[in-house]
Amino acid sequence: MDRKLRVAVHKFSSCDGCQLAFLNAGEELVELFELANVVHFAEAGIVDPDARADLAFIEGSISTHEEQERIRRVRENTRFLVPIGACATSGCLQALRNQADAARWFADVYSDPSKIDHLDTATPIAANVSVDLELWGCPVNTRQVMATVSSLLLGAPPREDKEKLCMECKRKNIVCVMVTQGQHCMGPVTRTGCGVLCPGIGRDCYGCYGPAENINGDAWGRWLEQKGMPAERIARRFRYIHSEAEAFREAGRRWREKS
Amino acid sequence: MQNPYLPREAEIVERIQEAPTIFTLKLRFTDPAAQPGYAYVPGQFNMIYLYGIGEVAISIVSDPDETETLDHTIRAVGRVTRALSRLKPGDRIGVRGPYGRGWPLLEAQGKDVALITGGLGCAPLVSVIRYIVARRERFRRLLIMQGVKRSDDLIWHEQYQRWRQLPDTEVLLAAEVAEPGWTWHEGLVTALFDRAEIDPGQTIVFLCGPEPMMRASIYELGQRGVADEDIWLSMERNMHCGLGHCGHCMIGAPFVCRNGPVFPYPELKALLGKKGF
Amino acid sequence: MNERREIRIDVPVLARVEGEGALDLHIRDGRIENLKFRIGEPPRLFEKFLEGREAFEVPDMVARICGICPVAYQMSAVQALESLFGWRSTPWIEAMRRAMYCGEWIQSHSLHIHLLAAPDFFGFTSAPEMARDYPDEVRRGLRLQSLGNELIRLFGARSVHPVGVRVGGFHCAPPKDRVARLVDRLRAALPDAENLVAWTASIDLPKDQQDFVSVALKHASEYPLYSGRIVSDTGLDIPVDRYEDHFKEHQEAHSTALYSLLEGRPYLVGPLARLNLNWDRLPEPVRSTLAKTGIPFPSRNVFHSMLARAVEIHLAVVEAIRLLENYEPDVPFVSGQTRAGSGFGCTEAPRGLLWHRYDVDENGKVLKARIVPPTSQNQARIAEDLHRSIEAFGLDHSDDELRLHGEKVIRNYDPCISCATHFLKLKVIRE
Amino acid sequence: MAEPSHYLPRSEFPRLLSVLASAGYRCVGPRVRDGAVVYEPISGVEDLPKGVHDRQVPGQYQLEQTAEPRFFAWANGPQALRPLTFAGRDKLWSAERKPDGSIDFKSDPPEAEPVAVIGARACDLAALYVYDRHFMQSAYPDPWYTARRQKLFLIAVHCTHPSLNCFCASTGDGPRASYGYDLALSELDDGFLIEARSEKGERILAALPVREASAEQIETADREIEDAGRRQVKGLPSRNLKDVLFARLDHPRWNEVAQRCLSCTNCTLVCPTCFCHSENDVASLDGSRSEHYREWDSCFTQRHSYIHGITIRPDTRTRYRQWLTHKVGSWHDQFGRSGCVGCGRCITWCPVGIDITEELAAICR
Ligand SMILES: Cc1cc2nc3c(=O)[nH]c(=O)nc-3n(C[C@H](O)[C@H](O)[C@H](O)COP(=O)(O)OP(=O)(O)OC[C@H]3O[C@@H](n4cnc5c(N)ncnc54)[C@H](O)[C@@H]3O)c2cc1C
Ligand code: SF4
Ligand code: SF4
Ligand code: SF4
Repeated sequence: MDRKLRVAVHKFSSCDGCQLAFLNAGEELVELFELANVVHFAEAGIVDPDARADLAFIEGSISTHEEQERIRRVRENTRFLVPIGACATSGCLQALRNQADAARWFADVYSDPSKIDHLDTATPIAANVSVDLELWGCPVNTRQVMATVSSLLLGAPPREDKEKLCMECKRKNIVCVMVTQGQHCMGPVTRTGCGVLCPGIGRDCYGCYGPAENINGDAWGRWLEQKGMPAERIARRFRYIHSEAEAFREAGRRWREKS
Repeated sequence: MQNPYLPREAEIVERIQEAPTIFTLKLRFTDPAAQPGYAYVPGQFNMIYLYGIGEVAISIVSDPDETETLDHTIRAVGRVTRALSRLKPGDRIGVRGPYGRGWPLLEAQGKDVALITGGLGCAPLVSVIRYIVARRERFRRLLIMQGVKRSDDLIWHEQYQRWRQLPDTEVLLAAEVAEPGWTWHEGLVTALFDRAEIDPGQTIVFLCGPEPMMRASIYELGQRGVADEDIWLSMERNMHCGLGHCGHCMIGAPFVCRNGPVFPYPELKALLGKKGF
Repeated sequence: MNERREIRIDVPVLARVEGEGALDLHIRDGRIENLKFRIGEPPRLFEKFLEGREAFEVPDMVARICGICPVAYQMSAVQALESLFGWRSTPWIEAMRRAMYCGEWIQSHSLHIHLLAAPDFFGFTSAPEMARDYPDEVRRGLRLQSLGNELIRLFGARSVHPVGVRVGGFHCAPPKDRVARLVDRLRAALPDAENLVAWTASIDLPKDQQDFVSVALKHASEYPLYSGRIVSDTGLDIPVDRYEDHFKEHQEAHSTALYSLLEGRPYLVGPLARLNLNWDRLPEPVRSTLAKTGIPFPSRNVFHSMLARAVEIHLAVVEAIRLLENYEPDVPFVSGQTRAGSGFGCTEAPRGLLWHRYDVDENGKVLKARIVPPTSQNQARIAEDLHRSIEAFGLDHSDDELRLHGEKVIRNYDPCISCATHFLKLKVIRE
Repeated sequence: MAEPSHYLPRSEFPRLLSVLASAGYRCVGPRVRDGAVVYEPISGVEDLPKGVHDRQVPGQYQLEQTAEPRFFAWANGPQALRPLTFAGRDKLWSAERKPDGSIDFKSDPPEAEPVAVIGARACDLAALYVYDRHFMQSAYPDPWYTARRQKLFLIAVHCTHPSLNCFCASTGDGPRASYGYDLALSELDDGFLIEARSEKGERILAALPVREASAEQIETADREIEDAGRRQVKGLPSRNLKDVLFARLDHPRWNEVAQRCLSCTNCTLVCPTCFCHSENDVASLDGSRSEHYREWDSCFTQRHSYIHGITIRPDTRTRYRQWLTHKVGSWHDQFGRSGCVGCGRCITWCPVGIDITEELAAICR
């Protein structure tokens, strides 16, 4: 490689948790700074928001006019743009306002909402600019971000995994919490990637990695409904961390209508 | 026990750009002892490993009697193949194989051979053409039919021109969308059947290309009296191990990697074209 | 003095604070005419979308307020909800909560000291840059940070938005062998923690004595973390459910963020406030390690916040060892009926007091949530400090020097701006 | 049916474990973890699920503790021999790239230790027969499978407590284990009938304080096993279903089951004969090293049938149909038998309780 990879980490509306995939990486963080030229990463002390980058990780959703403008500039300056985390891929919890009466919510919290720079929606990066790859997860983990960097350094985008959490659950010989305990585990509708943290400690997955490919939210809900779960609570399972990811939004909408 | 999953290191000796997205890599094993013993027939494939990224199945297109290099013509379509396309001579990759069943070239000797392809540069058949041309006397008539979507897509132009000059050889090309200057047929490859001379009892047919095109061709061939047993086709399915273990490439019972990729039509007849297989 | 100088320093993105804030400084004729510390974090309306949720959903939701201190949010929330429902947790659960919380303190404080604050005092722009000249110090920081993360993971499976906490306790009790391994690691980290205290005490900090009010929890016997009464060095001493009687939030004319005042005055929460009010609760050997530095507490120098963080890392390591060394798994949670009413929870987040209130209806659903994070509470204090210390620093310094000093002051508070869950009015400044 | 057999009193059962241990085996056996019977290392008989029963219905699995003395009074758990031979994830090899660009490939051969499995069921052994053919009797024997497999010492326990989801009697694979084991046990209240079937088995048996079983004991044991077969409520048609299934690829039931199926892969990953796996590379951050793994895959994923630009099985209907037409259809061509050994796992561990026997009955009716 004749020139170091130029990497940027940008933040939009978020909790900062995904940036910790870097800041908690320990030795790997130091290694990353040696391998790559980190051109913007405010939380790590490097500020140059308009720097050109080969690879930019984007944390956060777009929820203000300023952010709308800024993400466009970042896109123009970036070759390979990778939204990371729930905020950037589906809007995360703050996108719950998209399906609510956002104006009222703002009015409840702010005495004069018109003076705040805000949009009525919090949208994922891909709804605003084109993206090259998405890393799902709330939050993404170090393995995901570092695998992206290493794969791109080797010349190819990383393999994208949209399979269900159950697969990894089974590979790890974790005993199914849905079948043995009747928990409302979202594993069968959730994308793999976290390492099966929740069933791994005996609790239900709540879908923080977003929808897997080809999910059947109706059948999953019908099973729980037969076991006594109210439709409204089923709807809330989908209207949670990834309420605005299309498959969850639609499943949530249908269960809400039923309730 | 030998690890059948373990690739062997090979060096890229030469890289030829065949078309905007198609390129040929000429490979040589870095272990000089590995090269001579490496025997294969056209139609067999290797698993090509790009360091750190992954493996893909790629047919071997060199002539089996040519032991200097091992050639693979690759279309850059996705993650691995695009990255492979950026390699340069001197770069190293991993190779394991050869796997599967190749074209029945022994059976084809003394017969008319019809090679029908569709889609962008069907490398496995081009290598068969070269194989036959190099041993022209062993085969009877040679019929080459190739269809492409747009005439611009056609690669190996000059070679088709050269081949059509050969004795007892017929070349028919078709493009669904013809650009100005296209002198061949405009339309589907299957329309070429009306112009081709096929002697049903004497002909063995090799098919390669998109499955709908292969099915349409089989229908036309049937109409012209070609027996199912004389039709061979090359299949593609998702492939990981190449050894008949991983289960991705099954079409019903047959594994494409083990029982194919070249199949006599009767083996697939029941499921060919059935959505989901 | 009659030199006319007009400068405008605009720091659009503050480096090395979690989240994003901005500082506008307007100086005219050698005086600060206008100083604005803006929180640029767009509103996320957490308190609104907690409405209508059931208690079991709350811990996983509030974690998302802040990726740096999710445990704190979960702990204040479960405390509030359990007190409302009248669920009595067991000593085991309380001890494990404290242990998990220690993990967050270690993690968050190490992150702040090494990746965010220390580079300031050594003239580097970032920790990786500092690592070239101070590899041992930075590595020690990374080791401690990873130890803190591991302690959170022990209970929560991951350190950011951990999944192990539930209303009533934990989803599962960690296996004994894992705890034993971690205790070994904690013990091995004691020298790191002690050296860190000595090291932060040796850093040449600005000597800036100020008058400010410290507010923190105080517990009968322990250094406060998960429980206690709210006290101040001005004599306040109240249970957590009386918070709203004394602390009022209001909107400053020129600021975007909510200001919280105690009886009308700005106040400080966080490590320095905690240590100022609780140094007498430090256990051995933390107390003697601190004594060896020769720096007396309570301290009026806000820059001693960094030392306070180091002391609290040491404390958290010592505490975690104490809580886990004779570990036996136990029933991990209690449960019961939900009921309507209001519940209050207050714990010490790494950045200071984190106060929650939930109003729940008879179906167990949240009617209203109020979350007052430490960063909101420190707003007024930061603005006050900035004004004072930048003037004290000397306005004749170059723009860059002023900017750096301002950033240093703000960073010293470790403002976690993502935490700022609610703001009042926004005043747009146009020139 | 009765064969000459030996009797090991319950009080002497711990001897079996100690004899195995001194013969160099690590013991793996059933134990309760997280609400299920799983096969994991055991250090003594106190780890065994004494008095535990399992209640299995479609989509549900529950354990029940009784005061009974028996260790094997349950049907099965989510996995049995599969992870012990074909593991969820295996590193196949690693590659190092040298500064000059050359690649050094290194095989990571499996280090299998001798393992004695106590409590293998007839269905598990039947499934192992399929795996042996697939992974071992291949033109390219799989070193990981082979190494682990050859180190296995298998102690079957004839099944006396089938679950409501079991149907091995109809597939002809149980409840009595009839091949593929070294030792077989019949559990009685006061002890075990024990029988060896291999030389390895004979050697272990010879070291045990057994006495000759009485005709009465043998008769009780046989009766319990036969009863177990009779008590099974589910079944598969015993004929080869290949032709029927492939003739009904457009049966409306495929659509109907696709409405209920989550395409979650659980059925295929608990099935003891499913063998699909994928291969992936994991490179270090600086790219100097890369590791090549294989891990369980399933025909219920999109990637399973993806070829550039086309997904052969884009929807649940075609995926579910692939699983059944393969499992009890084209399997016959590949392995000379059906891929279903009647263990009922895919019914129990399907999170929405889809029942293969019902689906097949509806389609093949
Ligand atoms: C027997 C056989 C012979 C082949 N011969 C050639 C050849 O000579 N030249 C050539 O250009 N291509 C050939 N292919 C196709 C080639 O394998 C795919 O184009 C290649 O796998 C795509 O990989 P990718 O990562 O670039 O694409 P992506 O679209 O990124 O695919 C991702 C993954 O899906 C799988 N996959 C995708 N497409 C195919 C496919 N068509 N077949 C099998 N698996 C696939 C692979 O696992 C691949 O790594 C052959 C395929 C088979 C099965
Ligand atoms: S516990 Fe959840 S993720 Fe695991 S197999 Fe069951 S449903 Fe799937
Ligand atoms: S199991 Fe589900 S909710 Fe839990 S961490 Fe993984 S994806 Fe998130
Ligand atoms: S049949 Fe059941 S276990 Fe199998 S994929 Fe469908 S829902 Fe999952």
